Amino acid sequence: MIMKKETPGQNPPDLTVAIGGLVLKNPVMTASGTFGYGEEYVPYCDLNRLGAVVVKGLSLEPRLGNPPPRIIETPSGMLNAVGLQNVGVRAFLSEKLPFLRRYDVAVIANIFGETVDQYRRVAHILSGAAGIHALELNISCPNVKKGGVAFGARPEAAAEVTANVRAETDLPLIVKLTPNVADIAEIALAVEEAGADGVSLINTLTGMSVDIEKRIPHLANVTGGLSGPAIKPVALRMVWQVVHAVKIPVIGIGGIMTAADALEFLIAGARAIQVGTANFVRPSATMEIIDGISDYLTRHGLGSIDKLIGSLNTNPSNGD
Amino acid sequence: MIMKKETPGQNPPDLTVAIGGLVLKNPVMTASGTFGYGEEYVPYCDLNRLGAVVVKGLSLEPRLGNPPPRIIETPSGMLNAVGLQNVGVRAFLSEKLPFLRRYDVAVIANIFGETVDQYRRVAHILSGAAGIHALELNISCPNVKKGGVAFGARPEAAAEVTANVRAETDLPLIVKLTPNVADIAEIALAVEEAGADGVSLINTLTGMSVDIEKRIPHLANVTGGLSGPAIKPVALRMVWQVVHAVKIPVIGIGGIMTAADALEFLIAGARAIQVGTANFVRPSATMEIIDGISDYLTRHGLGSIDKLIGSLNTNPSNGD
Amino acid sequence: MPEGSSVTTGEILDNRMVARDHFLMRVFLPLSFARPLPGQFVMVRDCRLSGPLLARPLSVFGFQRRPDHSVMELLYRVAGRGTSLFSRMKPGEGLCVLGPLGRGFSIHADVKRIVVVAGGVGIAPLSFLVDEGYRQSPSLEKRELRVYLGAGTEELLTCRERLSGVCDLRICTDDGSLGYRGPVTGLLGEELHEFAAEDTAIYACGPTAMIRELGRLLRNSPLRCEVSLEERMACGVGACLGCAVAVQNAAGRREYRRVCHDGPVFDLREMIFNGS
Amino acid sequence: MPEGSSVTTGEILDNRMVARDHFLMRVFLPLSFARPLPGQFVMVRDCRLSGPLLARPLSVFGFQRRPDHSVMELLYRVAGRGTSLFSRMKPGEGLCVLGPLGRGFSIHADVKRIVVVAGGVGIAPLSFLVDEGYRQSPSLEKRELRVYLGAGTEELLTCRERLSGVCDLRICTDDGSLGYRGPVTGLLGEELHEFAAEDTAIYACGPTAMIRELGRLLRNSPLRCEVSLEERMACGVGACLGCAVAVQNAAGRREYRRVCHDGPVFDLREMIFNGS
Ligand SMILES: Cc1cc2nc3c(=O)[nH]c(=O)nc-3n(C[C@H](O)[C@H](O)[C@H](O)COP(=O)(O)OP(=O)(O)OC[C@H]3O[C@@H](n4cnc5c(N)ncnc54)[C@H](O)[C@@H]3O)c2cc1C
Ligand SMILES: Cc1cc2nc3c(=O)[nH]c(=O)nc-3n(C[C@H](O)[C@H](O)[C@H](O)COP(=O)(O)OP(=O)(O)OC[C@H]3O[C@@H](n4cnc5c(N)ncnc54)[C@H](O)[C@@H]3O)c2cc1C
Ligand SMILES: Cc1cc2nc3c(=O)[nH]c(=O)nc-3n(C[C@H](O)[C@H](O)[C@H](O)COP(=O)(O)O)c2cc1C
Ligand SMILES: Cc1cc2nc3c(=O)[nH]c(=O)nc-3n(C[C@H](O)[C@H](O)[C@H](O)COP(=O)(O)O)c2cc1C
Ligand code: FES
Ligand code: FES
Repeated sequence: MIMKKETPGQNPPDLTVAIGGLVLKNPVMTASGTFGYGEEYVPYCDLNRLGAVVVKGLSLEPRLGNPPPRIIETPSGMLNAVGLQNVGVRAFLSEKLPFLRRYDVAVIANIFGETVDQYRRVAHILSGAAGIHALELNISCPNVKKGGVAFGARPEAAAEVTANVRAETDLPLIVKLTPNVADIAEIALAVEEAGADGVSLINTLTGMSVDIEKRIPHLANVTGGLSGPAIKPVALRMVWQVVHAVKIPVIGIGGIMTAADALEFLIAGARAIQVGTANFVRPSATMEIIDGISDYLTRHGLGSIDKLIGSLNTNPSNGD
Repeated sequence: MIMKKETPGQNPPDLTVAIGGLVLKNPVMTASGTFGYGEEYVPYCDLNRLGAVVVKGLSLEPRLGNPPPRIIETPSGMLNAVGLQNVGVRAFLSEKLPFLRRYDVAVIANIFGETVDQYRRVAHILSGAAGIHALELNISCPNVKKGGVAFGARPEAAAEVTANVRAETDLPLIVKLTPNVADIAEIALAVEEAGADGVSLINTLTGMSVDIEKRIPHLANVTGGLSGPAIKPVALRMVWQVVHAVKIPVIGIGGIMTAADALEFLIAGARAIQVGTANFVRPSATMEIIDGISDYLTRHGLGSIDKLIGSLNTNPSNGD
Repeated sequence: MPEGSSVTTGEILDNRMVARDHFLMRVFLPLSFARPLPGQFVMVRDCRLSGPLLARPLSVFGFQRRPDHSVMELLYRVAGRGTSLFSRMKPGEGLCVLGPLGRGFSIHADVKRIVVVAGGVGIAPLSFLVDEGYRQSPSLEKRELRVYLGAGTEELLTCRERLSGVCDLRICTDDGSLGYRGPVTGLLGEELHEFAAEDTAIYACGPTAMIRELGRLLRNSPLRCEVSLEERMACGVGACLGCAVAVQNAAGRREYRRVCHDGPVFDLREMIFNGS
Repeated sequence: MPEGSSVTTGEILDNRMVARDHFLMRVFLPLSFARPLPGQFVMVRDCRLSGPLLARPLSVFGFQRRPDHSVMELLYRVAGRGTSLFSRMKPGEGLCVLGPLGRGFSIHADVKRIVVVAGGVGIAPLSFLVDEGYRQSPSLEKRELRVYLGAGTEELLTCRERLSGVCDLRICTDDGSLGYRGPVTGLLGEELHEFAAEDTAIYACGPTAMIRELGRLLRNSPLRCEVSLEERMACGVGACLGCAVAVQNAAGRREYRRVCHDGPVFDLREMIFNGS
């Protein structure tokens, strides 16, 4: 538990972090698909205080999504099979982005395609729009039939889609990785070489749940993506592996509910973090996490978050 | 919740299942590494009632294991990095097996090597011993430097070790798979072709946890294996995938705490299940699970467990 | 998001069983908690975070404003882990309340006859509708209010006292232990000819099978009917797209709406039922 | 596994704060629960399974057999999620108890002088040792019993009443707010010359730093010393190998023992300390 210890007269610690050319006022973002297009959380959360808002995955055309039921709770987690329902990139620009632009917050567009060409075209459309600060390439969504995870599971395919989008845009480019692979560091390296400015991980682990009374899957889609505290240890391990494999910034995602969770990722080397499922449970989770990180730095006498990032000592000579 | 509804005069349902040539009185086994060598649980649990006991992983020579701390709790799960500490296969036969042989329970030896040759030699030693009913090849332990997961991550390596052990033994041969791969069905197919009589899955997911106050990993080994309810959705999904890929029996493992959890796996197509972390939480978990499965079958008018296994309807025409 | 929704810590005043498996919880709330409309709901969880991960949606069953606080009533049936945990919560304990959420029932000024169709705990939002929408407004006193209240058996019935006296209450039980023997939609079907489309509005909430049957009953009827739907929810505010329900849009095409944000109250005519 | 260990549902009789962050819980147990030996422990959890996944190890702090039941006392410090949940449990609630577990302290007949060294909540098993092993057996009445009891500050001290009168109690606080200013091992070090190996036995429990310092103090001393160790546990019964501690075996080689099964009480001389 983090106690607030006031040190009057002291400057608040510097929380600024940079991902490629994008400078964020703090390392706390909302994860794609868990924060709508921002509007939904305005009553509970001050968007101006966030490091960035990553919007729900956008595709070239609107998508209907999967039939219900789409979610089911699991121990310390949830499965979802929303199936990337979204209004499409053009409707996003005309109907959703204007609202977000009223706030002083970096907007990161999470994008998705069924083909390399679709990724490229979505990226092209977004690059021409004012008010988009970076792109996050979702090559890791497990809940759609075509594309998505197919690109994320093999280094060659991941590199190909990254390089194609890279050629299309000058925006900072983040590639979001799937954990459903044997060696995530290999994929991270491939997208780094293909021109990514950062990687974010993890997307959801593929899971399943069965209704034993009806003997049917709990999700109409049969399988879904597991998120929430349950996956945090896996996410943290992967972040740590990728931090040691690549030079570009790593954004940690997976089961972050509290400042303590966020600090685990930052200490392990993540430059920033994203909060997903926690928004559902406590709509003010991001606010508490920002405050908690700041308090921790103050309490430990660290003037800036740079001193914390990657400070994990994996070889303590005299631990107990 | 499963309610006990007594139907007087009715025969108890038939719980017998077969894995290769091995016939078990019910599908409930204890998972390797979570039940010691059986002795530890005698005060709490009637070994005679178990389908099988899978003993702690055995290697050719005794192994010291990893330095502490070796475990840490996580949301709905735990990480362990025991590092396959064990007395070695010969001491097992002389010091531990005689105790287990006093019970009417199938004993499955979980074995582990750093080289194919070590696997082969351990299998050879065990095949000559009376009182071993099957072998479970651990090609999936993430907590050791050499061997283990290296064999489990690639289909060719998995097939090689399986074929070599197959040539050495007539005992039913189960291969235990790691979930830390992109396509577990591919590995399952490879070991089926190499002569396995069954596959068991999943072993632990590799994870990590950080002590934010000391800024050191919670485990001396840095990473460890995640087990418990947190991983159940992933385990169930993988079991379902493998059931559809291979013809040999599949044994479901991962986060099974209650009869309801076990039933999810059986309905998804697992022929049997193993109970791991639950033993720590409720030493009588296996007993409650056996009773619960039996009650469920009675309540649903299913005379034998065969009617339940694989009965999942993934295409309900008219849900809820 | 609806006007004035917030995250509030309420305090349980009491929490008692009112019928088999059914509990009534009364929650003390600060005045900052906005007045809910009938049909709106709240996402609630134990403040200690010791229960399930996600909050659970419950309809507002009653709401009273006092000089310095408000009291919200929740009527819930123990269905699984979350609600069973609620049933064990004690007075004085903290309940985290997100809300009020969603779009409630439409209240029509021109309607003379209100017909309420409730299956099981589906009475919760409807009883609040009766309270707020019709009973408490004096100008509407002369409306006719008929309530079809159904349950599996007598022991599972709730709200009888609350409703009797203020409405024409017609009880249905599947086993005939009280009132009409059979589902509410059975009795409603027999009496449907009594209602005219011009002056009647039907409001319904209950199990999916009941809603589906209602859809069948009213398929060729001009009677207006609003239903409150249930679907599993994660966020409750429209962000996760988890609570999708299939509807027919104005253009006649199938699309998904969010029960939490576009509902939970929908026009019965928009609904597309499973298997069709 | 020790004789007579079982899984039992106890009922909390009371559970109150006895010092800052420290609670004393009294648990009603059936007679089937075996009498624990000093130094043994139990694995406990909230029966509702609403807390953390794993049970938490706590030493037996007191145990009284009554005609038709037993009462077990647990003294615990709120250290994290599990113990904080315990601190909120109320009388009447069920506590799942696995135990008694482990190997307790050895009680020597030839010993005249008992020296107890307790850091913080480490007093829990030692106070029970004083109770059971020495105070209650009349033949041992004439033994000298000296207790070094340490804590960070006066407010964190527990067991003063329980111990004063029955022993020569020497209190140490890090900040000097009561008794000796400094760690227990500081005062013990100053007084170590008073003890002779033939007739003295030392028993210790406390934070790792204290145990390590004790190891240093007694490195060249012939005094016998038993320490009760703590390590994170999953099973508590010797099955998971999670609670390993490094010891030097008879052949002088490093190996791992299980705190839960081979301990929690070990001979100080066997220990290998981290970093060495
Ligand atoms: C807008 C809305 C208003 C509601 N109002 C009330 C109310 O006033 N009183 C009341 O008793 N219940 C109400 N419900 C239903 C209630 O939310 C569920 O019964 C509850 O979430 C079940 O949680 P659980 O953890 O107890 O059960 P679980 O263990 O999660 O599930 C038990 C069973 O309930 C089903 N279920 C789970 N979540 C929901 C859900 N959100 N909606 C419907 N079924 C679900 C599951 O599929 C399963 O069959 C409402 C639901 C919605 C969406
Ligand atoms: C044999 C034995 C007897 C014990 N007897 C007592 C007792 O009588 N009274 C008492 O207050 N405590 C006792 N402990 C320590 C107690 O078990 C831990 O404080 C408790 O498990 C912490 O759980 P938590 O969920 O509150 O904290 P967590 O959130 O799990 O951890 C909080 C802190 O405590 C440390 N910790 C966690 N588990 C243990 C553990 N098993 N041992 C030591 N440190 C741990 C963690 O590393 C962390 O720094 C005993 C431990 C053992 C092994
Ligand atoms: C309901 C839901 C919808 C999601 N939609 C998307 C999406 O559109 N694009 C994407 O890249 N990730 C999506 N995700 C994944 C999250 O952004 C995040 O990677 C994952 O949930 C793990 O983080 P968490 O444990 O904090 O939730 C979604 C997750 C959830 C729960
Ligand atoms: C402490 C511990 C030790 C384990 N040791 C072994 C082992 O020696 N060999 C093996 O194949 N699996 C081992 N496992 C993995 C389990 O057998 C099982 O596959 C895994 O824990 C998932 O099941 P669960 O969630 O029910 O625990 C171990 C697991 C734990 C928790
Ligand atoms: S519950 Fe999240 S959109 Fe409705
Ligand atoms: S806690 Fe499992 S062996 Fe000690």
